[in-house]
Amino acid sequence: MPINYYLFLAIALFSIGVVGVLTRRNAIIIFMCIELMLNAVNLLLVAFSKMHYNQAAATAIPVANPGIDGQLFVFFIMVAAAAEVSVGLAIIVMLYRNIHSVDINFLNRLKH
Amino acid sequence: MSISAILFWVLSIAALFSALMVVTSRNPIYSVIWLIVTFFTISGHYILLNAQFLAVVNIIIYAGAIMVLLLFVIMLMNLNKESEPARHRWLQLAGAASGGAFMLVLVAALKDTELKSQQSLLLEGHIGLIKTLGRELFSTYVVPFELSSILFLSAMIGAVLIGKKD
Amino acid sequence: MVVLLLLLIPLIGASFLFLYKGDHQFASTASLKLSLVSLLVMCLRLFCWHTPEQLSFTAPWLTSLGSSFSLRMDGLGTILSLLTTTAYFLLFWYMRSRTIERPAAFFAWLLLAQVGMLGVFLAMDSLLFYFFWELALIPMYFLASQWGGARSVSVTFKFFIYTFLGSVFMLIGILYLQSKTADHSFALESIKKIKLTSDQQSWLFWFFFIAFAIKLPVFPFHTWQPDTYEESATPVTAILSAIMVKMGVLGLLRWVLPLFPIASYMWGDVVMSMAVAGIVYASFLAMQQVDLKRLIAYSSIAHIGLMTAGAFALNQLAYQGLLIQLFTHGINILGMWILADIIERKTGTRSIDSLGGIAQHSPTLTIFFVIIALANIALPLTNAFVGEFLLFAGVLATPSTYYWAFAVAVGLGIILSAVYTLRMIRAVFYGQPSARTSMAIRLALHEVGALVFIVGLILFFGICPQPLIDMTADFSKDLFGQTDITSLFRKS
Amino acid sequence: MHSSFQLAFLIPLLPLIGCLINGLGRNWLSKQWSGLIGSGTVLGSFLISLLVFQTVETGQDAVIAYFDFIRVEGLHIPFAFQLDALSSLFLLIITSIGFLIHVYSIAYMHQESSSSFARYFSYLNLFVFSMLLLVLGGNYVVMFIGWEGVGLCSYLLIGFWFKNLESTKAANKAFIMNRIGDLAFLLAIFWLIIKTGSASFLEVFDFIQANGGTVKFSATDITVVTLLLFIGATGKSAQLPLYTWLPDAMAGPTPVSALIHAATMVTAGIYMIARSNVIYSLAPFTMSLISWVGLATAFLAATIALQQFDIKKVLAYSIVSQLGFIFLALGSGAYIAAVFHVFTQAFFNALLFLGSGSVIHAMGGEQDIRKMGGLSGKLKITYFTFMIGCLAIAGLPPLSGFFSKDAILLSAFLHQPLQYGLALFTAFLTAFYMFRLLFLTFHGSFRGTAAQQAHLHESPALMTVPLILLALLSVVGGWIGIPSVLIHDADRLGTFLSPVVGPMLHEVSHATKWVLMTVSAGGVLLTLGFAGYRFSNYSATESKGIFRFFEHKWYVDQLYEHVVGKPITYMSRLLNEWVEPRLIDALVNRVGRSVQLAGKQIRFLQSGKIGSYVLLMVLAMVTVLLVQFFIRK
Repeated sequence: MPINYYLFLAIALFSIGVVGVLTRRNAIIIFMCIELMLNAVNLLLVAFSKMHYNQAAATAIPVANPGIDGQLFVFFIMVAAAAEVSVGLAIIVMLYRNIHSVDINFLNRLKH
Repeated sequence: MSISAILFWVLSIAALFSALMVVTSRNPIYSVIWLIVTFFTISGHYILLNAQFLAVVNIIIYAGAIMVLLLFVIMLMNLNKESEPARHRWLQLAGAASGGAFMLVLVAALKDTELKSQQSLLLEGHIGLIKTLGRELFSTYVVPFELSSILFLSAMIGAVLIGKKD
Repeated sequence: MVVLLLLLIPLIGASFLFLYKGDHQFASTASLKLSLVSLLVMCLRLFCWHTPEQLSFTAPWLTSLGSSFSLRMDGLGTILSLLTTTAYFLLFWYMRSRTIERPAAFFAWLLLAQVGMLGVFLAMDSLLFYFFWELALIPMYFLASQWGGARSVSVTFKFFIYTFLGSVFMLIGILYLQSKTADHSFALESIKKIKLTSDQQSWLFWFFFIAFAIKLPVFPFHTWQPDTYEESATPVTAILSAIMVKMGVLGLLRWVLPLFPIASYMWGDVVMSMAVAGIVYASFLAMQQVDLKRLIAYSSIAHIGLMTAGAFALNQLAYQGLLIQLFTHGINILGMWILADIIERKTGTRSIDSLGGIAQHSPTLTIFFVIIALANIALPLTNAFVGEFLLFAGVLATPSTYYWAFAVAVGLGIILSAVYTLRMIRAVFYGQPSARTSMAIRLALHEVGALVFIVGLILFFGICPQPLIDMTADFSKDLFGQTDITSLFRKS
Repeated sequence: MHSSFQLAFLIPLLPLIGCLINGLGRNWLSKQWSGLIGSGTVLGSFLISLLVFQTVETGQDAVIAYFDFIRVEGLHIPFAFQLDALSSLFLLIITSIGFLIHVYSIAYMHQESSSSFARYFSYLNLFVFSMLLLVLGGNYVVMFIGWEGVGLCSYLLIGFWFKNLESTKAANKAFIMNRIGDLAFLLAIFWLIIKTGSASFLEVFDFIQANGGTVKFSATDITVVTLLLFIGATGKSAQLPLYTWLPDAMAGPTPVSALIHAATMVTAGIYMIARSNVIYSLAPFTMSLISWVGLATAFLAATIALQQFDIKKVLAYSIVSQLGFIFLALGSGAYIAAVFHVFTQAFFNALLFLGSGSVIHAMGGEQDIRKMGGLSGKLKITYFTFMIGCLAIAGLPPLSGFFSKDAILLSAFLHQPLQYGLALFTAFLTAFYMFRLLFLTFHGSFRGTAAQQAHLHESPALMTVPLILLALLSVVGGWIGIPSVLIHDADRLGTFLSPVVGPMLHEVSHATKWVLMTVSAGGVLLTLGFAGYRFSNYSATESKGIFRFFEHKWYVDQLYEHVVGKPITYMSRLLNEWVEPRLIDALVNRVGRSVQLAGKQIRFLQSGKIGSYVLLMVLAMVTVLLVQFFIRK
C-alpha cells in the first residue's frame, strides 16, 4: 500500500483524538482520546517500519532487520501508555473521590 | 483490487468510524466499547503489515488491560449514563473546527512529500515476528527494556500511592 | 584612574550607608564629606591631572559579549562630572538640617544615583552606557516613590515605565549596532567605524532619540516630568532636573549626533520643531501654574527645549553654548529647587496664591531668589547668558531652511520666560505679607553657604565664562567635525 | 594710549563697587554713609569721565580690550570699551546727571528705613554701572550686557516699593516690554555675528562698508539688521509700539523717573542707532520708517499729555514725545541733531522730574495737578527752576531746547517738508501742555486740602541745589551747538561728533534757516501766550470729544490688553486646562491604560482550564505548521 494512505489514516485518527480532547468534558473520555492519538502514531510507526523494509529490499543493501526499530518503538510506547494509564486512572479516581465529578471544568485550580 | 487492498480499506473505514463514535457517544460505556473496536481494527492493520507481535500485544495491553481498567473505573464511578453536561456550543464548535484545521494543515502539508511513491509492504517480511523482535529487544535494546520495567514499577507504586485513601 | 575614583567614592559611601544605617546627623555628615572628596578629586582633575592615562580606565567586563568596562573623561564628561560633583556637594551641604525620614537609606540611594549618572557621563562602551543608564534610574525610582508626596507612587510608576520604555528602544539599537561592528564589540570606537546607510541611520536615530527625548524630556514626551517633579521630595527633584536630564543631552551629543549625523540632519527639522514647540508650550503652561514646583518644572522643560534645539542646530556655536549650558543650567535650577524647598518648608505651602510679601521680612532669601531666578532667564552677567547667547546664535545659524521660525519660537520663549518668572517673583515675594509669610524666614548658616556658593558660581561664570568654554572647546570642535553636514555630503 | 584712558575701567567699576558696598552692607550702613558712598562713587566716575572727555576732545580715541568674554572658534568677543566722541559725551551726561540725582535722592528718600535706603542706592549705583557699560561697550555684546542691565535696574527701581502691587506690576510691564525690544536687538547681534563673524563696532562697520550691498552682506541683510536694531531701540526708548511701559514706570520713586526714565536709559536706543549710523546710512527704508515712527510717537504722546492730570504722567508723555523728536532726527539722518537733543533734553527733563519730585514732596505724595495750584508762593526755587525747564522744553530762545529742537526741525525740513509741518505743530503742542502743567501747578489758587496747604514747604538744599544746577545747564546746555548762522564756528558739538557720526549736511540757504527759526520761536511764543490765557484760572471741566479720547491715552493700553495680553492668557489657560491634561497626558495615560487593559483581557486566557489550554495549544500548532509549510517558502 502507498505510505500516503497510512499517513492520512493516522492523521485522521489523530485529529479525531484531538477533537475529542477539545470537545468533551469527561476526563475519562479525554483520556481515551489520548489513547486514540497514541494508537494513530503507533500505526504510522509500523507503516514506516515496513516502508523502510521495502526500501532496503529494493536497494539490496545488506542491513540486518531493516525497519525493526520502528516496531520496537511501538512496543515501548505501549509500555509507556500502560504506565501512564495506571497513574492517570489513579489520579482520576482520587479526583472523583474529592470532588465527585470527573468534569475537567472543575479543574481550574491551575489558575491560582 | 487485491484482497489485501480490500482488507486495508475495510479496516481503515472501520477504524475511522469507530474512532468517531468514541468521540461522539454520549455514554462513556459506549465510548469505551467503540475504542476497543478501534483497537481491533488497528491490530488488523498490524496483521496486514505483518507485525503479528504488535497486533497481539496491542490487543492484550490495550483492549485487554487498559480498556478493562477504564471500564471498571467508569462503572465504579457510576458514570454509565449520559451524565456529562454538554460543553458550551461555541466551545464545541471551536474545538471541532480547530481539530479539523489541524488535520487540514497536516494533510495539506504532507500531501506532496517525497514519500508519495514509497510503499509499505503488506503481508511480507520477518521483522514483525516475535523471534526477530525478541532477539533485537534483548540485545540492542536491553537497557531501555530494563528501564521500562523500572518505569512500570514506579507507575505501579505511584498508582497505589495516589489511589490510597488518605 | 580619576574616573574610577569618581565612581568608587560614592559607591563605597552608598554601600556603607546601606549597611551601617546611621541617624540623620551621621548620614548627612558622611555624605557631605564624601561629596567634598569627590569635588576635590574633580578639582584635582581640572588643575593637575591631564594625561590620557589619568583620564581613562579600561578593564575587561563581559568580554565574551564584546563589551569592556571602558571609561574616559572627555570635555563633555568633564563638565558633566564637574556639575555632578558640585551639585551633590551643594545639595548635601544644604541638607545638613533638612530632616528626612530614613536618612541613611535616602542618602545611600542618592549616592548610588550619583554612581549611575557619573557612569553614564563617562562610559565609552555602549553596553556599559546602558548599564549605568538603568543603574541611575533604579535609585531614582525608590527616592521618588518612597520619599514623595501623596501621589508619588503612581506618578513615579509612570516616570519609571516611561523612561524604561524609551531605554528598551535604545537597547535594541545598541544590539543592532554591535552586530554590525567588525569586531563584534560594544565599544564606541568600533561603532563609529561602521558605515551605515542613511536608512539604517534613520531608524536607529529614532530608537536612540526616543530614549533620550523621554529622559530630557522633549515635548510631547514631557508629561511625566511636572508630576514627578511636583510629587518627589525636593532634593530628589533637584537631582532629577539638575543632573539627570543631562543624561539625555549627553546621549544626544555622545551617541546620536556623532553616530548618525546624516539622520540627525534629515530629521533635524522635525526634532527642532518639537524642541521649539516645547519651549513655547512649556512657557505658556508655566504662566498658568500655581504650584511653585510645577512652575519651575515647566520652566525647566522650556530650557531643555532650547538645549535640544541647540543640539540639532549642527554648528559649533550651538554645541559650545549647549556644553556651557549643561553646567550653568544645572547650577541655576539646583538653586531654584533649594529655594523652593526652603520656602515650602518654612511656610508650609507651595501655592503662590497663598504666598506673597516674603520680601518684607526675609530680604536675604528674596535677594537669593531674584538673582537665581534672573540667572534662570539668562540675564547678562549671569552664567546662563553666555550659554543661551551661543545657543540662540547657533539656532539662528542652523542649516535648516526654517531657521527664522525656530528663532521666532525661541524668542517668544525668551519673552515668556520673563513673563512667568517675574509673575512668580511678584506673587511670592512682593505685596503685603499673607498669614503664612508674616514670619521672617531665617536661613541657617549652611543654607546661606550653599546659596552663596551658587550665586558666586552664577556671577563668576557670568562675568568670566571662558574657563567653561576652554574646558569643552575640543569636544565641540570634534563633534562639529563629525556632524558637519557640508563636509559629510562632500565625502559621500 | 593716553593715561586718562587707562583709568577708563574705573568709570563703571566705581558705581559697581558702590552698589556692592551698599547692597551687602545695607543692614550696617547708616543713611549718611549710604548716600555718601552712592553719590561719591558716581562723582568719581564723573571726574574720570571729564578726563576722558578732555582727551577725546584732543582728537584721540581708543578701543581697550580687558579680557576675553567669549572666545569660541569663529567668534571672539572681548570685554572691550570704546572711547570716542559719542561715548565720552554720553559718559558726561550720565555721570553728571546721575551724580545730581544721587544727591537729590539723599533728601528725597529720607523717610525710608536705613536698609531700604541702602538698597535704593545700591540699585541706583547698579543702574549707573549698567548704563556706563552700555555706552562704553566696544562691541554689541558688551552694549547688550549694559542694555539688559539697565532694564533690570529699571525693573528693580520701578518696583522699589514692592509692597505696592501696582508698582510691581508696572515693573513687570516695563521689564517684559523691554525684553521684547531686547530680543530684537539680540537677533540683530546674531545676524551680524553670522554674517560678519564679529560683534565689534569697528570690525562690523568696516566689513559692512566694504561689503554692504554685495552677496556677503546684501541689502536685505542691511534692512533686517537695521530694523531689528530699531525695534530694540523702540523698546528701550519708548517709541511706538512699545512705549506704554514708560508712563506706568512713573510708579517708581521720582528721582528714579528722572534718572532712568527721563535722562539716561531711554536714550540708550538713540545711542545705539547713532552708534550704528554706518549701517543705517545704507538703509533708506529703515531710515524713513524711523522718522515716521518717531514723528507719530511725538504727536501721539503730545496729544495724550494735553489731557493728563497726574504731574508725572504729563512729564512721562512729554518725554515720550521728546524721544519721538529725536527719532525723527535720526530717521532724517541728522545724528548730530539727535545727540544734541539727547544732551539738552537730559538736562531739562531731569530738571522737570526733579522739580515735580519737589512738588510731590511738598504736597505729601499728591500727584494730581487738579488738587494743586498757587504753589509758586511757597516753592519759589522749585517754581523758577521748573519754569526754566518748561521754557527750555518748549524751545524758547536762547534756552537749550531751542537750539536742539531747531536742529531737528531743520533736518526734518530737509528730509520731508510734510514731516516738518507735523513736527512743528507737535512742538507747539509741547509748549502748550507744558505751560498748562506749569499754570495748573503753580498759578491760580490752591485746590488741595487744608492739611496739605499747611504742609507745603520748600525742599531742603540737597534737593534744590541739583535743581538750580540743572536749571543752569538747561539754559546754557544748548550753547555748545549754536548754528553757524547765528555765531560763526560756535557749533562745537558738530565738530566734536563728526568723526563718529559724520558731518551734518547743510545744503540750505541762510535765509531759509532764519525763516525756520523765526517761525518756531514765534509759534512757541504765541502758544505760550495762549496757554497762559487759557489756564491762568483753572476750573475742572469734563473733557469731551477728541479730548476724552486723548485723556484715555488713545485707548492703546486697552487695545494691547485685548489684542496681546488676553489672547496669551486664554491661550495658556487653554493649554493648561485642556491640551496638557486631556490631550497629551491623556494620550500617554491611555497608552498605559490600554496595555493594562490588554493584560486584564489576556489574563482570561490563563483560565486554569485544561480545555482551553489544549485548544490554544492546538491552534498554536496549526499556526506553527502553517508558518512552517506555507508562509516560509
